[in-house]
Amino acid sequence: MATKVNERVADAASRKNHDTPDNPLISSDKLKQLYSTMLRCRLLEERALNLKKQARFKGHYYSAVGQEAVAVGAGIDLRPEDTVAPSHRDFILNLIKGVPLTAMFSQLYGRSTSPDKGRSAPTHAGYASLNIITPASTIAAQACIGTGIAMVNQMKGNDNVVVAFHGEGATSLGFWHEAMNFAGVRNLPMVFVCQNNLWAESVSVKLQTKVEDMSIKAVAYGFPGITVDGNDVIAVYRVAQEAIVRARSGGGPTLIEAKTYRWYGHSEIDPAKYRATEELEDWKAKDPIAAMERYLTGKKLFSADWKQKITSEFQKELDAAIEIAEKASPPEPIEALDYVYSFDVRDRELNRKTYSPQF
Amino acid sequence: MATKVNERVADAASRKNHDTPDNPLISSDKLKQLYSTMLRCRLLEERALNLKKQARFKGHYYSAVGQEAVAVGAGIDLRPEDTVAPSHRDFILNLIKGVPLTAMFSQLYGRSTSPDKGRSAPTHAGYASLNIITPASTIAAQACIGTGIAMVNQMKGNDNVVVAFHGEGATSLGFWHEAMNFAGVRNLPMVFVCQNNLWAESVSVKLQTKVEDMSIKAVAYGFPGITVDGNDVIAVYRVAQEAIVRARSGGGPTLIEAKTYRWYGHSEIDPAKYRATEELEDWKAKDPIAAMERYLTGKKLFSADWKQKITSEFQKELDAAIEIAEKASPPEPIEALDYVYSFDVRDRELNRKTYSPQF
Amino acid sequence: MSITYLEAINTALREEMDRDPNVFILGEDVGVMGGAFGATKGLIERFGADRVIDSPLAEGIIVSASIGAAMAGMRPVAEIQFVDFITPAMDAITQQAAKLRYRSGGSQSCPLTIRICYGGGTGGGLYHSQTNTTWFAHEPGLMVVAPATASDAKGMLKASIRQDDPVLYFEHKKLYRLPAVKEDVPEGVDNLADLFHCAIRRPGEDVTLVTYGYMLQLALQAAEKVSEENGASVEVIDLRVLNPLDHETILESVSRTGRLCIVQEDHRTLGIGSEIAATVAERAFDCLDAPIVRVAAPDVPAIPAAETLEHFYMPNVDKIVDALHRVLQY
Amino acid sequence: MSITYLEAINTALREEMDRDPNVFILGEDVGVMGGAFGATKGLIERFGADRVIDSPLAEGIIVSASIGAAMAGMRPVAEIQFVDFITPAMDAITQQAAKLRYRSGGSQSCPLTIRICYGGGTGGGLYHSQTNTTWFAHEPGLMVVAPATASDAKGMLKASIRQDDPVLYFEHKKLYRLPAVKEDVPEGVDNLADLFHCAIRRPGEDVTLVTYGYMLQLALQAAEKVSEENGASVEVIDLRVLNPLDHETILESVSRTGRLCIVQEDHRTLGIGSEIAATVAERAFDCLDAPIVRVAAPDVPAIPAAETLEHFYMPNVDKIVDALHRVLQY
Ligand SMILES: Cc1ncc(C[n+]2csc(CCOP(=O)(O)OP(=O)(O)O)c2C)c(N)n1
Ligand SMILES: Cc1ncc(C[n+]2csc(CCOP(=O)(O)OP(=O)(O)O)c2C)c(N)n1
Ligand SMILES: [Mg+2]
Ligand SMILES: [Mg+2]
Repeated sequence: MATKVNERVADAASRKNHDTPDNPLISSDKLKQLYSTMLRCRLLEERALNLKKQARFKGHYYSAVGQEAVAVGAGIDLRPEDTVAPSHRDFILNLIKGVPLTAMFSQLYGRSTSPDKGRSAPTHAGYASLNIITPASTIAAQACIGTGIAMVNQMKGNDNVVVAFHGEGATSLGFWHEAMNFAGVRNLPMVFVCQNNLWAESVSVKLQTKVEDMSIKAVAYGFPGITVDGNDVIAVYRVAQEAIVRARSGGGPTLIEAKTYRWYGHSEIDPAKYRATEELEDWKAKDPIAAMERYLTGKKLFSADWKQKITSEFQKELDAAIEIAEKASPPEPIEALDYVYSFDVRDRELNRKTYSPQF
Repeated sequence: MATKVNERVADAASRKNHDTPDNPLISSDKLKQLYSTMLRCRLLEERALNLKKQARFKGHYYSAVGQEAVAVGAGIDLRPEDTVAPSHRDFILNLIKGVPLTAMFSQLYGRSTSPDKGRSAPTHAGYASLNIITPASTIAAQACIGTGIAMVNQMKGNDNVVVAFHGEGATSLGFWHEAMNFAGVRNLPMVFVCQNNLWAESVSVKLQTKVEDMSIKAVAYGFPGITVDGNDVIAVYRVAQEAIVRARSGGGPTLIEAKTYRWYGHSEIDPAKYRATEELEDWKAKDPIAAMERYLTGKKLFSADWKQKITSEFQKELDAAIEIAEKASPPEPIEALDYVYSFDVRDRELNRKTYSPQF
Repeated sequence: MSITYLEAINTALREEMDRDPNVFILGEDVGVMGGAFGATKGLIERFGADRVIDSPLAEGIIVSASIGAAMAGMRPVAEIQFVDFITPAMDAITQQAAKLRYRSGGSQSCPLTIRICYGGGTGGGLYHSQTNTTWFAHEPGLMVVAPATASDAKGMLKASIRQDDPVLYFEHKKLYRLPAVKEDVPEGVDNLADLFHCAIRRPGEDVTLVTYGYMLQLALQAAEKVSEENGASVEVIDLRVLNPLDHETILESVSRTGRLCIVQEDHRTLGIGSEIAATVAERAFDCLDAPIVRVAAPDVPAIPAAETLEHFYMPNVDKIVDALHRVLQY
Repeated sequence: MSITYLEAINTALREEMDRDPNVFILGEDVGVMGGAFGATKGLIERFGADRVIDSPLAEGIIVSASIGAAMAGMRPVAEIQFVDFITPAMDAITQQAAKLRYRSGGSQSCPLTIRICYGGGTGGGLYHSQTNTTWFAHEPGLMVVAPATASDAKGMLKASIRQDDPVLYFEHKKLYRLPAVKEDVPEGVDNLADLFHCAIRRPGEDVTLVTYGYMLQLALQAAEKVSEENGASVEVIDLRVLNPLDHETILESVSRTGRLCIVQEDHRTLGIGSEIAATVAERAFDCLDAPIVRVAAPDVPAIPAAETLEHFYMPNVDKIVDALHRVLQY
């Protein structure tokens, strides 16, 4: 059955940094890393949204501003060998997993230097060498594909895991159900992270499903489901570590529901008139970064200078990456014919007679 | 949470015909009707399988022999206005809901007199005027369509219900999940009857899903799920009545899991080598008809003569219906062009120039 | 009074819902938000949340539930937000809606309308630009229509809702607010448009140019250009209906012009142009004076996001003009 | 030693699994039962339940999981028991497998084989007889093959498993045990068949007859009959590959014969024959001496169960002979 971890970071602080038998001490460095990573994610997305406002790149931007604690808490300790199966809103997972900023911005700009060679829409970013699946827009698609990668990890007997990120709306799709059931019956080394931000575009979670906690849906598949405060990065981190460790050690999958909120519209063009301003204000008051700042302050781990240093250094990195992306050339038109098959259709188009690929 | 109704009919008898506060008396007539209907279903399907053995009709026969208590217990008190959404194995629902035997056998024989004009495969039988959806073979398809009919009953404010029948294998399909979630969030007047016969073709339920009781899957959708002994027709009847009454009165959907077993292979061509003979023997010992016979005997409601009378009368009805089906003519070849659209494509084929349907 | 393609859709829905209490809408974001593009704007306020239903994120059940509702006597209008995401409904559409009447020997049917947003050229990239009409134009039992004008957008949607068959109504997102297609649309609640025939949008003698949807705009410009350049007169046919196809109008036109050029936004292989070309090569062969030329997108999996790539992908006026010259000069 | 089409498939699977530990099988009833038709018989005993996996009843995840496994370096062979039930996998196949390489700029790919049982004429009725190849032949990024002989059944399956692309391998259920296609198949683990070209099964000069799958048997009989009746020599081309199409072989043949007849079991509208006809009408127009005739099933939703109806539906030798006469006498 689903249990709830709803410990507020404030109390957490008083509880000596979660130093309880079942929760081994989280090092001060890790605590600071959790904060600084969230901060970088926020800076990156605010910057990207700004560039979008200035129409510096085409397409829509699906930001996770306000939700950073989930991606950071669940993604921060993943290995390069671990697979991330992201959704449209998980661009920051690239940063968290260590993708170079130049790659990320060339992706937003649809440049020839982008890992996807300018094909995928902004924020639909993958990175092969770090095992981030280049996502389709199709909801839950990567979670489904992820089950196959987890199955191979299991077959090969390694201890790598697959972490799939998606929203609460994704739980309504049949694809998601098939993935969850398959993960359960095959006991796959996988973690499903459902970022319940209460809205699927304009559709309230109340119209999405009858149950209040998405985590309870795991009951149908015979593996643990847990609901966690998605704005409490430490809570997310603890819950995610538990799930990841269980998956690595053959304990099977876990569904984590992180209750959180997106500050902005579905994409930059969505004024989000469908939600009450109070709701937004309440959630902004629960800003995961500000909360962690208070928490670290309480533990004497925070200083304004430190934050300023992270900010200015990262802004410089962003400046550099953005300049490179701006300067990079778009793909050549004819490149639209590339990467259809393992063989070259351009060759096919241009000299049909000579065409005869090998295998 | 799923609860279990596993009362053996034996104790049931001693408990004065389920005469308990929460279970109003089931009349002796109803008890006898439950038995006689199961018996008729059994006689019909054994007869059909026999005709199949003699190759009197084409296509495969998916029999529910051994599972009769589920269809009978859940279907016996349905009104003509209630919709039945059957699967490939629910041919007997036609008998239970009152479809004439002549229609049923002309369907098996693929005659021009069949309600489907010889189009659908044997056992894939529907009947418009009794609101039985003509089924596709596609697993869970009718359950999905049924949600729309239930939605209309709800919109119109009538108290008709939709009862969808399917197997345990169906619960793995995404379609089924979308139907369950939709029924839950819209609080639809619907009952899902999952006939868990432990096998989906050759696939054991253990390879189908991690959970033992399919009924627990209802938890994910926020409505009741209940597991019942699918070979105890009284138990099924009571559970189904409760669910149907709840649905009629606006209480929303229910998932009933009836644990049962198919005596024969998936279809007549399946020797079912994948299952242990002991398993089959154990379940044959739990024959729902024999059990009910014992129960009625204990209540002095049964006599061999009565059974003989039902049998011989029904065999005569079967003889008559089969003779009519045998004599009926097959569809004219050209009829393959009929019922594609609301307008006539034959007319279209034959005089293209004049073609211009009205709306 | 002149309205946009999008307003025409919105008006058609409002009029039909006013007229018939059995008409209701089911889809993602159709209610509170009034649709991803505003096609259902104002309808939830007018008809309430019981007739303008925000569905869960599940295209399969959007269509399946609509099929059931149609069987039960309603006239559902389901919305698929982007055809790129119609795959979860593939079974409901091709195996259930398309086959129900047939498999039941005519005793059961589902008069249902599915509004489907499709088309590229807006920078939407791989998953917000697809066409995918072939999957359904290939399925007997389904009617597939694709209005190219504001008048058809209104008249064909109203006719679809009243048609006793499952109708897939493809609306091109680039037409929604295109000034060029703003026009006065026929007034009158019962003013319906035909759902069975092509329309000749520009009469001509020298070559027949067949297309549909947004491409009609480019085709008309190309026709104009060619006639200016070398006085050739191009007959432009708006397909309007992709299934069942109106062969007669096309065959009759080709029998006069002797030349055929087909323009489709879809990629080449097995786009609707293939069927038209095959039909003409079979039934009007002796009328043909030149090869049948198809202007289509290249055979790649989808429309890439980058502007340079998308521009390379999309058919345009110049490509059509070139093709017309080739056919005319043959 | 002479084996059936079904044994050829079974042998190919066994050989590839012996050769490469990364090859595994995933599908409904593929394990304990050895497949609905016995294609995987004996494999679970030989390779164990970890490499011959009985999946849950969910085509979507059968294909999605196979895609992921392929990305992770394996060579999965997914089985779809009946193409009639491939719809739950429509997204996985057309939106994921077909587009992964493209959307990732070539940095990610899924070399995966999907075995798909299709075809009618066995009395299977509406939901056990379908073809549905068009949905996938229309999708660039997918390879679609359909072997018509036992040798191809083996060689093309082995080649598909080794091909670095998603390959849909369509096997016709009527060919499985057909004595007419029993033959000695090439021995040798590395004896692969080509995945890119048509095969001329019977050389001829007067008319080109293009077909694939089970229909090849009928086409060859029809060709024989016609040559006996009036000495016309029919060139019979086995398509073998439905996507990407080998236009050259067909164009070359038509350039010699000047006449083209296409036979498909699929219904007429937008079957593979449409694309072939359109291509020839576009690129070999000046070689054509007669209309391009398609022999196809009528445009109805599926193959009805009753024998009379199924017989009316299916193309047969007589229908092909009639068509050939029409083309030849034109
Ligand atoms: C199968 C499918 N249907 C519809 C869409 C259009 N769409 C894109 S995002 C979205 C809402 C997703 O909501 P949720 O899963 O909660 O994720 P969130 O955007 O809230 O992070 C929808 C409907 C899609 N991408 N895929
Ligand atoms: C979507 C789909 N996939 C596969 C099949 C083939 N098939 C027919 S029945 C069946 C097993 C069904 O098992 P279950 O749901 O338990 O019903 P049962 O036959 O046991 O009554 C399968 C796999 C199908 N009909 N539909
Ligand atoms: Mg959400
Ligand atoms: Mg079963």
